[in-house]
This record gives sequence, structure tokens and C-alpha cells, in this order.
Amino acid sequence: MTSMYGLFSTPELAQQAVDGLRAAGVPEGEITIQSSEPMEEYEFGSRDRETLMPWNAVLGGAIGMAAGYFLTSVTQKSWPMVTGGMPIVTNWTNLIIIFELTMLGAVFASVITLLYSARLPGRLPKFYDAEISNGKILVGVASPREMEKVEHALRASSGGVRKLELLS
Amino acid sequence: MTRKSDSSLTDDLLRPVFETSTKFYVTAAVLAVIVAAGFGTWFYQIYWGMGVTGDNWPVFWGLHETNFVFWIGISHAGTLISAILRIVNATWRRPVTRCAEVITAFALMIGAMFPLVHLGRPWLAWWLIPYPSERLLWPNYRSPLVWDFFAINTYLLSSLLFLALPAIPDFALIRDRTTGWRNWLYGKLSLGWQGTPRQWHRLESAMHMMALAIIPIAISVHTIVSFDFSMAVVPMWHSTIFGPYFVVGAIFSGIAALNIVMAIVRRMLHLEKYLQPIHFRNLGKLMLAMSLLWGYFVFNERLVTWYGNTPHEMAALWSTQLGRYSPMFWTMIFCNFILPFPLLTIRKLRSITATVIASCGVVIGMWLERFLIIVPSLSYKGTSYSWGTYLPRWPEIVIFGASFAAMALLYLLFSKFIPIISIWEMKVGEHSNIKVAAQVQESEAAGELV
Amino acid sequence: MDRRNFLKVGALTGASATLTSCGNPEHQMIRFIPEEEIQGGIAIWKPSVCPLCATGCGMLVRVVDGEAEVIRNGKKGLIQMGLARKLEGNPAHPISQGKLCARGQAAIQVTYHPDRIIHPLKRNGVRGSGPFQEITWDEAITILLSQIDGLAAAGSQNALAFLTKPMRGQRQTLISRFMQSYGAPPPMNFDPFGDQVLRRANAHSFGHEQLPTFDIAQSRYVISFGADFLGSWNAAVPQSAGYGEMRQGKPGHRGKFVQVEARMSQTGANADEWVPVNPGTEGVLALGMAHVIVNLKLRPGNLAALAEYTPAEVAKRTGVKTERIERLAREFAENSPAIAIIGGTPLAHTNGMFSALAVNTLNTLSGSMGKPGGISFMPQPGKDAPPGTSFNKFVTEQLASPESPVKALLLHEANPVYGSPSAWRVREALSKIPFIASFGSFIDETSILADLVLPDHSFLESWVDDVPESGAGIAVASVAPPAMRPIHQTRAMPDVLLDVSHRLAKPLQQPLPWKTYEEMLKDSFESISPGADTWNNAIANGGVWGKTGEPGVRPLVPLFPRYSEPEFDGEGVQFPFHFLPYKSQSFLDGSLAHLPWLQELPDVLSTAMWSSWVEVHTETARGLGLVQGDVVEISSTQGKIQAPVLLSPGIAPNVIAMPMGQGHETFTRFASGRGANPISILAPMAEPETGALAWAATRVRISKVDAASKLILFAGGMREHPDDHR
Amino acid sequence: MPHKWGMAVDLDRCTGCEACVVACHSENNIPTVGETEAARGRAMHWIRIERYWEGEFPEVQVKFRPVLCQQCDEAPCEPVCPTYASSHSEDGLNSQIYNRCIGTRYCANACGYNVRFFNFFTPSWDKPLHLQLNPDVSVREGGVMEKCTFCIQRINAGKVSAGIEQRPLLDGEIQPACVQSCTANALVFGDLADPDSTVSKLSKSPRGTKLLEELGTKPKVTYLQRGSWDDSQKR
Repeated sequence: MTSMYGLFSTPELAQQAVDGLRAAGVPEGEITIQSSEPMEEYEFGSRDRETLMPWNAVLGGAIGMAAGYFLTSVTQKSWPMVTGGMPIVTNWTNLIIIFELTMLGAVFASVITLLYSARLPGRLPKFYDAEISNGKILVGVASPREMEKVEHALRASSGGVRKLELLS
Repeated sequence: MTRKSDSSLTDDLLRPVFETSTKFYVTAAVLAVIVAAGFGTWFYQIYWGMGVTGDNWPVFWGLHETNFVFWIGISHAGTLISAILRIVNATWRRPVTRCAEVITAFALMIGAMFPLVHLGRPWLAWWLIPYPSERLLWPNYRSPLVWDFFAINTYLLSSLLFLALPAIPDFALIRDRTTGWRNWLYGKLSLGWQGTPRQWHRLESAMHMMALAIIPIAISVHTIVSFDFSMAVVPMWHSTIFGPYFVVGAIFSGIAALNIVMAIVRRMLHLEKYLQPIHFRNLGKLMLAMSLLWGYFVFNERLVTWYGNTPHEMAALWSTQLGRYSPMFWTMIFCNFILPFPLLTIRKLRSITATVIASCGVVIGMWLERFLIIVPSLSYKGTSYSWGTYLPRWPEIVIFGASFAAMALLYLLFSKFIPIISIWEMKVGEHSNIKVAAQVQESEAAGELV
Repeated sequence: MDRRNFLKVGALTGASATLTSCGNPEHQMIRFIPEEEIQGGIAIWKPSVCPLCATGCGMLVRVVDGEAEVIRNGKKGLIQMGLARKLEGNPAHPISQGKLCARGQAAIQVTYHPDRIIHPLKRNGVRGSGPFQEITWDEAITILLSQIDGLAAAGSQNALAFLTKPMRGQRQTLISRFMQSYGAPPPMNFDPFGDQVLRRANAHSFGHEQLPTFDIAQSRYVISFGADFLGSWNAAVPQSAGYGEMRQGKPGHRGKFVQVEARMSQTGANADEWVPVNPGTEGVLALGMAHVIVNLKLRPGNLAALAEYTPAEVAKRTGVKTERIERLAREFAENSPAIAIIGGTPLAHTNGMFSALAVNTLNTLSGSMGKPGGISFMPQPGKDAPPGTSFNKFVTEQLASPESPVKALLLHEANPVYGSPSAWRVREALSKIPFIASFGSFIDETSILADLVLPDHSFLESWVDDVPESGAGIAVASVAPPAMRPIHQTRAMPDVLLDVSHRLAKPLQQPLPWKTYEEMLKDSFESISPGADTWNNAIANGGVWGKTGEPGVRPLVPLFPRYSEPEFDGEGVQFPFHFLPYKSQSFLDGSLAHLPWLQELPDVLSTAMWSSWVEVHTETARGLGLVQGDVVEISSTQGKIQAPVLLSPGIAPNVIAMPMGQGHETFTRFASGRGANPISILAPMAEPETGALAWAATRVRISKVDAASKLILFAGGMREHPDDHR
Repeated sequence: MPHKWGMAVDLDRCTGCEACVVACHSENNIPTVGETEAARGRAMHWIRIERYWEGEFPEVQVKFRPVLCQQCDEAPCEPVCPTYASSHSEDGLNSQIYNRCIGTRYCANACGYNVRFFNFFTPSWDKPLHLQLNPDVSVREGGVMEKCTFCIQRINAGKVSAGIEQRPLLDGEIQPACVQSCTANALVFGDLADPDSTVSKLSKSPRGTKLLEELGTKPKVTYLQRGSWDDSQKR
């Protein structure tokens, strides 16, 4: 199987390449982009922005809160200990524990969402180029159906393409 | 030209990771020895008993507890600051955040040691962990010490994640530039990061969520530390302002610590280009604000006590104003207020050195503040027959010193394995600065860049 | 305690208590078969008598089994035995009434003291330097016999001397008879801080040479002249019980208590009114009150005899305001039954006899003698001991002649080397004696001079008996069998003495027919109150008591003593301060300084532990530039000592006071080399009639010296800021 | 009905003789810390006689006040303990469970009366002093907090013997060591739940006060203030 990608030295060129590929009828999902920094100012950098992150965080918080409530009140009832004339279940103080666990839940939820939705930890894809970490931006297509079109698109749009490669 | 700047920046920031001077080994060795001495002393204390400290009846808490509060306070530099800065999206934060977050992580670890160090029977410390044990006994959720346990652990976990996540892309960076064991190690650490827009976006939104969560956590942590004292009916402890008072104090000392660390890092790792006077100036302004806030709280605390005029509180109060503890009190006022004020306000004086001097003062002053909160109150509580006094003995002092060495050592090692400034965030910064230029020169850039 | 040994020794702690200890050496030891019937873990209460002071409290000993390290036929091992665990007052006993003072509670540590002498010793080395070697009891007895027989052979029986603390009951009888029948002078009682003066005065006034018993519970007004009757003087335990009753026992009638003294004592601290007077003028105040009482016709009396004691005159001498004198007198007369008590310091002046008689006069006037709420004298059943030999006379003779008149000295529970002014040169006097045998349980400043040590049982391990002198309205004779078996290789002194008396070349079988002290006690008790099971009841209850013997007191006309001016050693300019040594609440005259509980017991007024101190009035100290804990040198004409300053508002500015008890050279690990001994610098002043030491008649000067303070105060506040700590 | 053990301290009777202090040491195996440690302020006295001067010479007076654990109903020492080492018993005592104590010393700080004492070292008794130890009371390890228990071992013993004889406990049947030894009968111990007990009656006395009442700890020890002679004259 052959894949094909171009390395572009500026976001602008990368953007052209992406547009070119789209024009060449390459479906959105098959276009791979890699960069060593977020490129949110550019169209290609802000693909699939929608995420459940905030909702998951809230959900995690809720779970943490419930956990906190049960941990405190249930254990306090399990062996009723009188101290300082306080009630057995001391909601005032338990609120503190509940709060901490809520926050912990929210934090964990966001991290888990991140790892899951960003597919981390994962393996490096079929093509990856260490040049990226020098600032290059990679635009490529894994096993395109119409190789020529893709190649043409990449070349046409990118005067700055230094390398073109076939992997199989 | 973007690339040039990129690669040179990357090189600068990665240099400490790849090049190791003998100076590094020497410093690390010296620090390690001091830390070892600290642990030795701790085991000595465990072996013989708390009696080797200066604690006594009725002053059952002394230096260990002071250090606990002090280090937890220092930990409020990093994560909290960087979280705030992230949320308000202050662009100048970029070089600062990681320096700061690292302080949090390590200061917390060290601070969290002291409750163990101060225990009479530390080998039973695990009884604080809530799990269904054969003892059928759960921790007492009414005890501020248990609140501490939860709060500190929450804060520590989230701070570590907050530090670790944005490091992943940098790991990837190092992975790509290395071979052999480093490549393998950082390959694992980078979790196969490729830098697709999706990943970048998820990372940033996760950081955003955590920033939101971490601010209340950090505030709760030091509030709860203050509860350790304000929950007890002890003169000058049983006060409602302790929560905010401690939080402000914490941030205050935290920023000071950050300034000092940044200055050292800047010098040692030759990052003058990245940690610039503006950073110190901004942090200086923040610190000045805190200094004022802190002074306001101290005034409140003292005035209310004096006006209330209850015998025990007055005894404790006067011991700090004019009595046996007064030299420490007035030193504190000088360090936290009189010293930083001119250094941070008068434009002529403002400079990195000035900021660092002020910061040193603040760190000392805030340590004294913690001591003055704990010891005098205990000396003057209860029936006047049972009043007492306190003098630290050598084991406490050695452990105190070792805690600083531990901080330095951990920081040193950290900067050896991870770039102390977040590279990708720097790049983002650099580019947003030169973006305009970039667009102008787009075409030629397209052409002749080789 | 040495920290190094904490864990090591820690492992051995509570072998009987809970903390288990693996690797405990006791587990490797051999175990002997128990020698007694004991049920594990079951506590039994056995009667006994407290030996620590002259009160003679009956007590109960809580005995629970435990494992003790003992030596049986030369082998060291563990044995399960009944062990005394706690001492409490015997509720049935008329003196203690179920109570026991701090010292009595601590008496148990005498038995278990780590530095007790656990087997007979023979001196090897220079006398007084210390080294002793262990010997068997047979060797020990043989040495003692040879010495005593030696004297008899040389026909110098009168060269044998016996030195003890004041003894009572059958021990006293035994020793006297032994000496008498052997042909030696009667035993010497060493008691420089005792109350001979008061006893003699009581003989003059009431015909009883004895300490009085006060019915404080019933009385409505108590005025005490320097007597620490709630702390260290006379029968403190029953007196405290009575005091409690007087204060709150009778609803609607709260008795008043006035204390007259120059330095506030623990007792003075409880007074409703505290009246400081110039040292030595207590008697003057008493007669001044008498003058007012007679003058106002509150009581009949011969005013002429009191002519010179007009309130104005008395005010001048005592430093007490006229109005106050008159008010006190009126209160005293109008609130009968009223008691006037004198003891301690006022009697320790050269005019002590005058003061004692003066107070007796006041009591006679009050008319509460022998009545409820008044003063009485306890009947003394079976008291047949002849007066002892004077210790002072003995010392003088020893020092006078180059050749020691006394050839052999038997020493029992007396420590004159520590307990007498250095001016008496007691050590020198004793060192001349060729042979000294001690029955003591500890090596102290005196017994270290011994050539032979025959360690006595502790009181818990031996038969004890006592005939209290004061403290109850009825006759009391206490007796009790051993509460536990001996844990060391010791023998009861009375048994040893009987044994010796029988094995002498000329045995004393006839005067001392008994094989054991137990038999002797039995006989004596059956002679006191004949009856079938007297004896069994006695040893079951801890003694016999009841309304036996002659009536408490015979009525007397008040006799008005002639005034005598108190004399002081050291003239005022050079020695500006009166020096007031006082019996420590914990150690009395120092005989209890070896008990750790008492060392760590905070003195109630100073809160001091493990230390000695000198009390200086706050203003005086300010004048001399002294602060709390400064070390000062206290010098009299007789010598100097050093002690840290304790600021006190409760002491006259021209007086400094210091507790006795510390400053031992050699007296176990807990007392040796700690603090200073005020007795040592006392001037050899004496009360003329009785020759008793006037221990409050010394004047001193103090000067600050540069030395580390050893003042340990329990009240943390006082450690640092005595002023705001009030 | 559960008991409610309490004590009344008659300051008019207390003579400051300190018999209670030694009795407590003897009964409860309280270690003697020795000179050096005492100098560092680590002497342990579950009950102490506080002494306060009043006035200036010559009009100077002293007030004694025996201070022991006040066994507060709402004890500040209890909730602060993370391991429930300090908690409330059914009889209303502040029980200190030595085995649970991990030595945070927080309870001692929270206590407004400074009646809690810490074993800074593992205590030791020079042999054979250890033979005196009371087998009914556990010896505390280093690093453990300890305090007055109202002689709980005696309370339990009393309950047991009453149980065996199937009778209710008599008033005054149970006496802590300090009360037992008090020469002037200043200390009275008993069941506050029983309105007819001596201690209940005394606690209602007009002279009755609580120590540091403003702390709101609801102590079960009542101090009967010293009366003055003149009052009693008026009556």
C-alpha cells in the first residue's frame, strides 16, 4: 500500500495543500495533518473542535461528589463515634471531603476524556516524520485511491515541498 | 525564518537536557548529601522519639509544623498562578508556567512529608487512609488533619497531571531528536504523540478544564491548612479570617519563591533570552499586591485581638509585639512589607536583582509568620499556670535545612529530564508575535527557503 | 534518665503491666516455685503502718501477684509473689482515717528503690570513700558479735552506742532493753528539727511532755503561729481532714483560720488571714492577744502579769498593727471553741520556749483545752522507754577527747552527717569511732562511714508497729504483719538484734526472751489489752484503738512566761537577712529525697521539681538586681551555699527562706549531688532549756554569683515570666 | 440509664498537700521523666495543683486549684483526632485509646486546660521500680498521648463487682485514686446522672463554677469557690 505526504514549512502552504486535496476529492477523514504546535488560527488546524470535555468534567465531578458523600456519611454511621458532642454524621465537616473529591473527579474526568479522545497512549501512524519537530507541517493521505490526483494536488499547491515519498 | 527561530529556540531549551556539566554533578552531590542527612535525622527522631525535638508541654507543635505550613504555602506559586494566567490568557506566562508548576509539585511533596515527620508514631500514619481495614475504624472526617490528607492529595494529583500533560508534546520533541535509550524513554513518555490538530485541541481544552478546577482546589488546600489552627479554641488561632489570610500568605510566599527559582534557572541554564525582566516585573507587581493584602490581614488580626482584649489573646499578642517573640515579629514586618515595598514600587529600583532581594525577604518573612502563628499561641494557652515556651533543637533544624536542599535537588534533576520551559508553548508565543510578518513574506517564504 | 537506655530499659518496663516485650532477658531466667498462696491477678488489701514521719498513719497495702527477680540459695531467678502495688490510708485507723499524704503514697518506692542495699556489706577501702564488698549474713553477724563481745570482754560495755531517729512502740522498747541489759547507755535519738521545745512547754503548761492533738473539725477559729500543720508538722493527715471539716463540714459555720509567720508556708497559703510578724516575736503577739482578751474581760485573767504586752507595745515589736491585734484577739475569744497552734519556726528561735508557753497561755485562756473543738493529748499505751542519751552531748565528748569514748556505734535510720549544721562537726565526731554498724537500707552521708551494713527489711517486708503521739482523740497502737515477702537478701533489724542478743558470749535471754520480733509484739499487745483474740484482731485491723488510758488533759491555770528576746547569729549590717530553712513538703528534713516521685512532685508554692531554691521577696530581689533563676551565694558566719533565686510575694522582705531536703552528697542516684543543703550553714544556736537547735536563728547575706541556674519549675509560665504569672 | 461520671472540687477544703498527685502517679503508672526532661517541660502530672498569688505583701493570699482532665461533654480534644484515639465513652468520659494514638498531639493543642501529656520518649522504670506498676493500667509507649481517665480501671472494677452482686452502684463506692487520697476530702467523685449523689448536689452549689467556662466545653468537673469567713458570720 502506498501513502503519500508533503512537508510544508509554513501553515499557509499546508492550508493550500489541504484545500488542494479537498478539491481533488479526497474525503476529509483521510487527510492527516501533523504539526509541532497548535495551529488553531488556520482552518485546517481547527478541524473537529467539538468535544464533550466540559460535560465529562461535570459528570466526573458529580461522581466524585457522590463518592465523597458516601465515604463520609456511610463510614460515620458504620461505627458511630461521639466526639466533642458533635452529631454522628457531621455534614459541615463532610462538605470539605465532598468538595475535594468532587474536584478530583472533575480533573480525572477531563484527563480521561483527553487520553481517550486524543487516542493517547497510541502508536505512531504509518507515516510520521521527525522533521515535524523542526517546525515542518505534514499533510498526507494514507493509501489514496487516486495517487496521481493527490500527488498533483500536493505538488501544485506547495512550492515549498522538499520531499515526496512513497511508502509501501 | 520561523524555522530558524524555532530550531534555535528548541536547541536553547533542550540544551540542559542533553549537555551535563560537572558543575551539575557537584551541586547534585552536595544537595544529595544534605538531603540524606535530613533523612538520617528523621530516622534518629523516629528511633528515640519526639523528645529529641524542642516540643514540650504545652507547646506541642514547633518547627516541623511551621515547615509544613511554609512549604504548602510555597506550593501555591505554581499551579495556581499558571492556572490563573492560562485562564486570563496572559501571553507573557508562556515561559513561566512550567517553572512554576514544578515548584508546586515538589513543594507539595516536601510539605506533605512534615505531617509524617511530626508524628509520635509515624509507622501508623497509614491509619489516615480511608479503606475498609480490619480495624473496622475509618478516619475521623471531623479532624482537620484528615481534611488535610484529602485536600493535599487532591492538589498534588491534579498539579502533577497539570504539569505532565503539556509536557507530552515536548517529550515527543525530544523523542524525535534522540536515539538509543533516550529515544526509547521519551518515546514511552510521549505516549505516541503525533500532533494532529485533534490532539492539540483536546490537550488545550483539557488544560483549560483543569485550570478551572485547580484554582478552587488550591484555595481550599491552604484554607484547610489554616483550619488546622482556626478550628482549635486557642488564643489567636480561633479566627475566621485565617482562611483567606493563609491563602494570601501562601500566594505571597509562592510568588517570591517563583521569582528566586526563575532567577536561578535563568542564570544556570542561560535562559536570559526567554526569562526576561518583564516576567520579573509582572510577578513583582503581583507580589506587591499580595504584600499589601497580607499587611491588611495582619492589621485586621492584630487590631481585632487587641480590641477584644481577652486575657489569653492579649498575652499571646503582646508576646509577639513587645515580648519574647517580638524580634521575630518585627523582622517579619520588615521582610514582608518594609523591604519589598520600595523595591517593587520605585521604578528606578525595579530590576531582576531587586525583585529577587525582595523575594528572599518575603520567603524569610513568611516562614517567620508561620512560626509566629503557631508557637506564641501555644505558649499562652490554657490556665496561666501552664503557660510555656519553645526553643527548637538540632534535629528540627537539620530537617528544616534538608527540606530546602530537597527542593533544590528535585528541581535540578527535573530540569535535567524535561525542558524547564514548555517549548511548544513558546513556539505558539513566538508565532503569534510574528504571525503578521509571516503572512507578508508568505510568498517568498514559500519559494526560497532551503 | 539516660536516653541511650530508653529502648533497652523500655523493653523491661511493665513486665507485670501490659506492654509485652520480646527478647526480654527475664524470659531466659530460671523460675522458682512460689513460696506463698497467691491467686493470679486478684488484689488483696493488707494493713501496714507508714514509717516516713512521726504521724504514724495506718495504711492499707494493695498486693497483686507479679514476677520479681530474687536470689534463692545463691541463684538468681524469677519468682511469682505477692507484690505491693499501692498504698492507701486505712479507713478504720483513727489517725489516717483512710487518707495518706503525698509522702506516704510514695513510701512504696522505698521498697522498690533501685539503689537499696540488697545484701550485707563490709567496708573495704578508706572509711567514707565508699567501696563496700558483699558478705553473707553469717559473716556479718559474726563480725557484729565479735565487736560487741569484744567490748564486754574489755569491760567497756558503756562504749557501745545506738543512734536512731526518734523511735516509738516496741522497736524503741527493744533497742532500749538491749542497750540497758547489755550495760550500755540508752540509745540516742537524732531529731534536730523535732519539737522537744513544744513537748517541754506542754509539760510545763499541761503536764504532758507530748505533742498536742487538735480537734480542728469542731473548732470555729484556728490561729496558727508558724505551724505548717497541713503540710509537714505534727499529724498533718488527720489535721488536714479536720481542716476540711472546719471549712465546709458544718453547714452555716465556716471556721476561720489565721496563720502567723514570716514566710508563707503551704499551710499559710490556705489561711483566711495571713499575718507576717518579725521572726521570734510570735509569742509576743500571742500574749498581746491574751492582754486584749483579759483587758476586755472576755476571759478572766491576771492583767498585771500581762502588763508589758499592751497592743501598742506588741505592735512595735511584732510589726502587726494595733487594730489587727485587737481584732484577732476579739475574734479568738468570741468564736470558741478556738485553737491556737504553735510549731516549726517560732520554736526554732532561742526564745522558742517563751513563744510556746505564750501560745499555751492563749489556749488556756480560750478555755477549749480538752473540750471538743479544742486541744487534747493522746493516751500513750505501753510507753515505758527511759529518756534517751543526748546526741549533742555525745558529739561534744567525741570531739573533746582525743581517744573516742564510744568504741562501737549501731546506726539505724538516722543521718546526722547530713542533717546537722556543719558547725557541729558530726562527721569528724563519728569518724573517730573504731567500729560503726548500720542497719540502714541506703548508703547516705552517715551510713557511708559504716564498717558493716546489715540492711533492714523495708517496712512492707517486716512486722511494723507504732504508738502515735498525736492526731486522734483516743489511744492507738498500730501493728501489722509483713505485707509482702522480702525481695532482697535483707533481715529485719529487730530480728537481727534479738538474734545477736541471744548469741552474745553473755546471752541476754532473760530480758529479751523472744525468738522473733513477732513474738515480742504479740506479748506486748496482749499486755496492753488482755483478751483472747486481741492479737488476731489487731493484726487483721492494723492495730487496736479505743478509749483507754488516762483522760486527755488536766485543767490548768494560765501561767504567764517571762519574755526573752530572740538572739540571732550574725549581726544585722553584715548579715541583713533572717535565714529560714523549712521542712520541704516533699522531703521533710531530707530523709525522703531519694524517692523519684517526690523529686518530680512540684512543690505546691514554687512548682519546683528536682531542684533547691531560695525564696526572696520580689521587691528585695529587684533591689539586689536579681531575677528569677539567678544563682546567689548565701553566706552565714558558718559557711556558704549556692542556690537559684525564686521570687515570692509571700515572704517578708528581710527574710529569705530555703527548703531542706536537697544537697545530698551521697543518697542514691535520685538525690546525690542535687541542689544545696541549708542545714549545713546554720549557726549552732540553741534553745537554752532543752538545748534544741535553734534552726531559725541564723542571719545571712546573699550575693549574685555567675553560675548556671538549676531551677526547674513545673509551671511553665513561671519559668519565663514570674511577674505576669501570678 | 448510662452513668455520667463527674467530680466536685471544693477549693475551700483543698490544702494543696498534693497527695492526689502522687496517688495518681502510683495508680496510673505515670512515668517519672527525670531531671533533664523535667527541665524541658515534659514532666507528667495528670492532676496538678495550680497556685495563684493574689495581692501584694503583706496583704498577700494564695489560691490553690487542682486541675485534672475536665472530662468535657463537648471536648475540643475529641473531634480533632484523626484516628478517634480521643473519643467519648457511653459514660461520658473522654476516653483516650492509647492503641489508636498516632501522636499528632493535636488533641493537646486543642485542649483548653493543658491537661494532656505526651510520651516524648518510651518511659522506663529503673529495676525493680517496675514491680510497683499497677497491672490494671497499661504502660504507654513513646509517641502516645495520655491523660486523666477518672481511673477508668476503678470504675470498671466497681461496675463488675456491683454486677456480680446484682445491685446498683452505691454513691461513693467508686473513688479515683486522687479522690481516695484527698486528705481534706476536697475531691468528690460520683454519678451526675443520679440527682441524689453527693457530687450532683455539690455541683449545684451556689459556690459552683466551671473552669474556663467561656470555652463552652461543658466540663464535668465543678469547682466550689472558696467561701469567706465573714459570709458565714452573716449567716
